[in-house]
Amino acid sequence: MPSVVASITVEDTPNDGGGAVTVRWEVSADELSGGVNRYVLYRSTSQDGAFEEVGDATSNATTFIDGSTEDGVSYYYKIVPLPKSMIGQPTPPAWVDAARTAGPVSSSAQWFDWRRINVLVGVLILCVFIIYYINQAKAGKKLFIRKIAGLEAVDEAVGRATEMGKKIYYIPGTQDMDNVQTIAGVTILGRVAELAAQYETYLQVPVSRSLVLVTAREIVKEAYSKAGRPDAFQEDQVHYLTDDQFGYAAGIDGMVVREKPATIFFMGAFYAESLILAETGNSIGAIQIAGTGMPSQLPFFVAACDYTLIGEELFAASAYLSREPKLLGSLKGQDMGKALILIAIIVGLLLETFGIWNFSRLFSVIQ
Amino acid sequence: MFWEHFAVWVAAFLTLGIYSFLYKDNPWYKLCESIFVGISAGYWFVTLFWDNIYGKFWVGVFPPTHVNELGESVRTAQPDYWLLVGAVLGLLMLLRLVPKIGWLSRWSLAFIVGATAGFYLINYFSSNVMRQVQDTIMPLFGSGFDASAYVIIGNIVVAVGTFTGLIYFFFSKEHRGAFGFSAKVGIFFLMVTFGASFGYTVMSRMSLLIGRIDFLLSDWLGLIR
Amino acid sequence: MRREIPLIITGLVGIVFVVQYFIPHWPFNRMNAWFSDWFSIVQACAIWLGALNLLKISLEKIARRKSDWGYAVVIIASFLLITIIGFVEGESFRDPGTRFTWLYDFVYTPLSSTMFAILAFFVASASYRAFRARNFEATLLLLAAFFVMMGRVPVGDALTAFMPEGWRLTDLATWIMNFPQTAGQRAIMIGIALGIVSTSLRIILGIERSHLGGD
Amino acid sequence: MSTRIKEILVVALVLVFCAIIYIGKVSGWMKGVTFSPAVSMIVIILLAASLAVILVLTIRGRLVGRRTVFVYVGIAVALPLFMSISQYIPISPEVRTLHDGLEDLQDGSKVLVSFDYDPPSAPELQPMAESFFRYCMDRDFKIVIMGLWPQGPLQANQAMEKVLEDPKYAAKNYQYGVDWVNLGFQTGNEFVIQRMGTDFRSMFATDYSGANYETLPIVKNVKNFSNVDYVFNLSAGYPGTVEWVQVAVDRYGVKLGAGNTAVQAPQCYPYLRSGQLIGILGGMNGAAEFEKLTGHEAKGTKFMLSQSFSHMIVIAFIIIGNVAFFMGGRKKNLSV
Repeated sequence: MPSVVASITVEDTPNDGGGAVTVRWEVSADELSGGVNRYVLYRSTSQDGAFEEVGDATSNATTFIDGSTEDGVSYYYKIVPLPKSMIGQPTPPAWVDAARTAGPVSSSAQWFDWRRINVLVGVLILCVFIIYYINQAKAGKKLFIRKIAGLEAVDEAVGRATEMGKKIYYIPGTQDMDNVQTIAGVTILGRVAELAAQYETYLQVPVSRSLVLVTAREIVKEAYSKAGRPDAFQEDQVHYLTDDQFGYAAGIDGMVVREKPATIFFMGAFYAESLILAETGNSIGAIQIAGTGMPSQLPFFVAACDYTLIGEELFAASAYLSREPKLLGSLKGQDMGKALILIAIIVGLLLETFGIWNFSRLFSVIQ
Repeated sequence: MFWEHFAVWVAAFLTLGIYSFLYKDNPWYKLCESIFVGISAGYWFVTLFWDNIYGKFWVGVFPPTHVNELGESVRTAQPDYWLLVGAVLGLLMLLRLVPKIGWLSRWSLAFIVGATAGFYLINYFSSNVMRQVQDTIMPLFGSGFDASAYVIIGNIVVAVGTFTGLIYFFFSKEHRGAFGFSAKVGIFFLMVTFGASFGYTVMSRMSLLIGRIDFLLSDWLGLIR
Repeated sequence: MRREIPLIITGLVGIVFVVQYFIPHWPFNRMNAWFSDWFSIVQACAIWLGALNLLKISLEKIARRKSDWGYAVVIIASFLLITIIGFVEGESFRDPGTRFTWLYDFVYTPLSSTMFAILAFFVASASYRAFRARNFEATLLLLAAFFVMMGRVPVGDALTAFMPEGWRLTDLATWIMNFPQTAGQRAIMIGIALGIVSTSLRIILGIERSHLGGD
Repeated sequence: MSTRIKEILVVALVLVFCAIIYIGKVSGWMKGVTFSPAVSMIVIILLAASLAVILVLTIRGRLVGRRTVFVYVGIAVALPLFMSISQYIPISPEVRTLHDGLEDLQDGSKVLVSFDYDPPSAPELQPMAESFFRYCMDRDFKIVIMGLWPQGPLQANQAMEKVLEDPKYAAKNYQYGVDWVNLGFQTGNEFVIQRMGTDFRSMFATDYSGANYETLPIVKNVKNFSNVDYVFNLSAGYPGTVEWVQVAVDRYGVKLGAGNTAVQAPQCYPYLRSGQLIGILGGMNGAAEFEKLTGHEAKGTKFMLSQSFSHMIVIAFIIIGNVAFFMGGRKKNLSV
């Protein structure tokens, strides 16, 4: 029998939703010599009642979270170190009796997770910046926004399709409405559809998710009526193919080579299908404008499309295209957030490099 | 026996049909494409029905019962009535099919978009902004000035790259002068990133092709031992 | 009414979902799980709309004898085939040996694997066409791709075997991946996160509302 | 003859040829082809020579189109599968870190393996899964399998079957339910991980075959992540390694190693540097390196030759493209 664990402490697991108790202990004296393979935890509702096994931990471990407690009930804990030879065999009751008891402890739920206070402060600062600049813009303050090449080209791309008398394709990604990139993608669709309606060019939107089908249809319809051509809108402009990533890619590839659209937009969340779509579009000589927040797919769009909105630019696109002051204000607020991050990085690097203060822990997100 | 041969031939026929697209669009590809669209749409249709509507909703609200040792029939789990909210949202969505009250589906959509916005706002802020900033801030020369030249140069590159890369994304300031120069350096870093990711991906994509060709040459034709 | 109520729902739900991150107490600790459950149910309901749309478009193609209408028949037939089999098989439709599994293994899998693998050809043609030393930026892209591609296969190491260990192509590729690549990824990731925060906030505040359509 | 008829003839000929080979395979008189090293060298030289011809043509101003590139890619992948040449595989630090992390575990530890991919990504990830299982068995680890992708657990079963074909591992006599278990698939993406943080059983009431969680000895004491010693994630996208890091590592502090498709891997490097991930196997190369470290060379190693060839072809065409670009006076935007 390995020597018993010298000290155990128990506490209600802090910052949680209840139902859990944290048990901490010091490793058994036999740990170093390799005489311990696992620690087995026992629990009881009375100090000298029947102790039941609630879980085990590997050697070297010094904490265990028992996530099966009932809030408000008092518990006592024991911990028994086991050598390798005892694994899989019943633990002798004497070993359990010999172990120290810790407790009582009861679990409870908390109303605020204090470990996340830094996230709260950060989010609040950023949101305050954004809201402040939105209000500034609303009040009529002029805001400068730099040129974004990919978005400057939208007009030209739609215009070219008109000249050539060919279609425009708009691909809003392959993810569903529970992805902000898709939401950004369909928002941009609204602006593009308005342009297409003005230019009287046929815009086709094949989608791969039913919720996107519903949303995109509403958006395109609204855009057509905003452009003053509600009669030109056809329901089947927006149509569903399949939820399947590659089935969708196969379908669009076929449509692209057969109908040869003059312009293709890719805006939203993409996975591996990005290059399949963009290369096929490229092979028929379409103007292609892409935008995604998928870091792993950006290189392919950069290689195969004429213009690519990189990451954050995708989320700025709807504001940029709409030129609505309120939306542009939010971009300015975002930039202030960025400026603050840059300052934090410089200050932090200086403080840490010269060993003055561990600045980065301010940004630590709880384990 | 027949089905085994038939199966591998079907698979090979479809594989070659898709590859024929590389030559040009053709009836064989069109056939495979149509089968693919139909089969995959049906696959997800069936899967979502059994996994989500049946497996998640129905079983969740009406847990199956089983007979225990005492001969009593007991539920395997507590019914979760919260799932009914999901069913209501789903039914609102289906109202699309009724033109007059189709607009009610917007409530359901509004719920999804709101939840997504809230969830992503906080999740991306904590895991991308906080975490990445935390990782960027570090002692450049190692804690205790003991890092090797390799690591020091690397650390400086990461710091400069992250910094200038972020400058590139500034929208409300013209990229001119020193600021413009930093943004330019930022683009250089983005380009290296794209090149490197692309190069890395080549490997992944080639592996997929190796897998397919291995299927054709060994599973189908048995040319490779 | 048609616009206001959805806007209020979006705003309220959005705020609740931000707040839940900080509150471990019930019911906030259940929010994420609920949403994922609810969303999956909505998704499964909504796919009926998509499927009906696919069938409708295909049927129209057949009815109007549009070009290639024969393939629309194939789409409908294969959709119905797998759907009917899937429903007949019941909840254990995915078990080994069912007809559904047969279709999955010998029709669906080869098609999707092949479509995925067609990328191998496209990465090659895209690199052939796009990786040209047009200007300094394009040259950086080209060089990074070149070194990483060489460094990820043993042959790259063999070519630089004369260099001391730690200075070979593999090491260069690793260095590029670990440092400059990480820096670029990080800038992109932080930027995306800020963009998402701003977009989400605009949605919650109701400034960005085009996804809800018109009146 | 019109092009159309020619094309149909070619397709028909190819199919007939394949049918003959297939009949040969089934009836047993066709035993497969292997190139001896000498033949392999000749093939390589011919390939290189034809590329040189293309280079000369390009310098003369005659550009090859994308179909030529396609043909070369196909050849570069297919031919090496017939060759019997071995190549030296160096070990990268991220694979070594992963291996070291595993070595640090005690014999008999409990590992959770999440299969988050489907058949299209199997070429890259299946070799990893197989060699990981082999390693686990060598060390007598208890293996708990799950999947966040519907087809993941099936891939796990296939890998297990494959490993158990080897008499060495069959002799280990791994018992289902005691030494390994497949908990199956659960919908819900990262929320599954989150709920597992408090209670595994709430997500996996039964295992893959329908047995109740409580009846499985291997998971008797497994309530949440504190009861597993190591988590290994094989991922081809979303949900995958990023979600495991964000939830399981960040919230519950698990030890996480990952096997990624090569395309996923770069996204995970930041996590590697920050210590949230203990090692990555990236793509086929990672699989081959892990096979080498664990001393059991299998498919990953075999496929690496094709991998090397295909990279060389892509690089050759990048060079040809650039030659064309510079010869064309740098101005002409050559579309191919």
